[in-house]
Amino acid sequence: MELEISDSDASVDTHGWTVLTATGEIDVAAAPGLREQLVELIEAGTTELVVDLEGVDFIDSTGLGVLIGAVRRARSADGDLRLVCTNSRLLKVFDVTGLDEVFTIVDSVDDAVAVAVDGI
Amino acid sequence: MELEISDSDASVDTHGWTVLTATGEIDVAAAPGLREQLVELIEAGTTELVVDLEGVDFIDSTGLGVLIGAVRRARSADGDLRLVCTNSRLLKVFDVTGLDEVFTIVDSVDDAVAVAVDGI
Amino acid sequence: MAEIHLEIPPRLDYLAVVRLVVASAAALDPPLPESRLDDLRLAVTEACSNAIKAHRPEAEDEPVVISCRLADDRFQVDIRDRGPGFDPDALSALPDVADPKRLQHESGLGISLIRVLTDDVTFAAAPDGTIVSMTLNRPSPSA
Amino acid sequence: MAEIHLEIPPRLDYLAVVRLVVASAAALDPPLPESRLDDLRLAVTEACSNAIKAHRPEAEDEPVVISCRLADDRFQVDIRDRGPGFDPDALSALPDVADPKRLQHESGLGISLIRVLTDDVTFAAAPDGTIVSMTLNRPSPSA
Ligand SMILES: Nc1ncnc2c1ncn2[C@@H]1O[C@H](COP(=O)(O)OP(=O)(O)O)[C@@H](O)[C@H]1O
Ligand SMILES: Nc1ncnc2c1ncn2[C@@H]1O[C@H](COP(=O)(O)OP(=O)(O)O)[C@@H](O)[C@H]1O
Repeated sequence: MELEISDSDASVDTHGWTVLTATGEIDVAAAPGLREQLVELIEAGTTELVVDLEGVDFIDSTGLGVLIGAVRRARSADGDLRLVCTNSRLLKVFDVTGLDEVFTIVDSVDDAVAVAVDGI
Repeated sequence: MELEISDSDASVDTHGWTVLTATGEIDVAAAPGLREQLVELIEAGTTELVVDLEGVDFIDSTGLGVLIGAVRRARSADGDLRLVCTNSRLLKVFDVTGLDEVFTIVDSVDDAVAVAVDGI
Repeated sequence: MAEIHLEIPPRLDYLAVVRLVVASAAALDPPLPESRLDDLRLAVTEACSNAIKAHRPEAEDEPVVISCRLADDRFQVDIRDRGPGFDPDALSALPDVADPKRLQHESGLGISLIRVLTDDVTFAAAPDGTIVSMTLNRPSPSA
Repeated sequence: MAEIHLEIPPRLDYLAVVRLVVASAAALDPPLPESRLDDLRLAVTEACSNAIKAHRPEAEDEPVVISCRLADDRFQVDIRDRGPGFDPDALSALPDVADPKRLQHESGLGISLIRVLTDDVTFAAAPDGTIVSMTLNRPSPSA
């Protein structure tokens, strides 16, 4: 798994949201790296987060657990963590675990940052 | 491995040469299919043949053997079989087996058909 | 009936190898459909990561064993560890997804995923560990 | 030292699985460089296709066994068949590439490829078959 954090000078206007783009496989071996990055961002006050999963082709329960923990942390700091995902492989996993009702899952980064935290 | 034969109406002018485009892995499991296709073409009188290997990422000794047999058949029918290959992975295999001196290996289909059989 | 056996050290960095082996075995003729290969990859990852975590530290020189059995009508994979064993029916359920407490739980999804993604699963206690057997049915050739 | 064992039915359609397993094992930390992974994929394919072809038909229920040993300084893979055995030093050489007769030979490249592509290879007669052991050195960490 590779991770990249959007930079504030980026050409795409993310309305102040920080976009973390993950690519590859988020499995139990890769999950600690993702957890560490997310915890670090949220502890530093970055609580409006988008995780772009468009380049991810596999996620396991440990990866899901990392996202659950990060949503909890972001929300309890009055922020949110939203997922960008259109890959049917991953959507199926969110669906069968019921996590599609826990996460805010949208089709694009634009959609993710369009609505203010209170507005959802 | 997938095989595709150029069709005479194709947009690229192949000066009467027939181009067989292989993709995937030419290993001992796939080689019989390639052999059959090449033997069939040559027996039907198609003896000016280009095998485009640009989409091939693996070839084993059985695949090499099929190409050797087809070159022999094409040449003894006064034709030739030329290979298009720029992939360093495959070029290394031609090199270590010395087969780069047996085959005519060129960079593009254009190069393969540029020189008449006698001209080489 | 063809069989493939894979033995790996009980280490999580081998999971990607296991996924590759099992999915490419299941893609052999007659192949499982692509979406079932995805189910298989995830179910095997979950079972195998549980197996690796359960494996006794003293048994670290003994492998986790993955056995695939390819039959015409189904694909079966067994994962065997040297762990303490467990009772899969005694696991406590996670809070409902509508319950805010759901967010307190970052683990505990593996076994339920395995149950949903496979057509059959059994958990057998072996004398020195657990064997998790998962079956995915192959589509019948007439379909 | 970590080991991975793979057992496959003696059938050529399993070669792609073998390549995947061996290359992904060798790509684990510390990984072989990409070009050596290519060498390994081809050498293993050659040895394994020889093993499958040599395997006695009566032994078709017994597997071809591929064992990888991952050490810090080298990657070793053994391929074991249940065949009649052979003398690798008694194989006749192919005609020179400049000799038109070279084109008469569509086979016989496997063993010489294995010798060129690996850093070491041994062919050992087992009581009921052959074990081909191939070693590729890993780059030293200081390099
Ligand atoms: N192979 C196994 N051997 C021993 N215990 C296991 C095994 N598989 C699962 N378990 C137990 O069942 C629990 C639930 O597993 P699972 O649903 O996969 O969730 P998680 O692994 O995230 O806890 C594990 O925490 C573990 O205690
Ligand atoms: N594992 C093996 N068991 C028995 N015989 C073998 C084995 N490997 C190779 N051989 C013999 O050595 C010969 C040369 O092998 P090789 O160089 O790979 O070329 P090819 O397989 O194309 O004939 C084979 O034809 C076979 O007779």
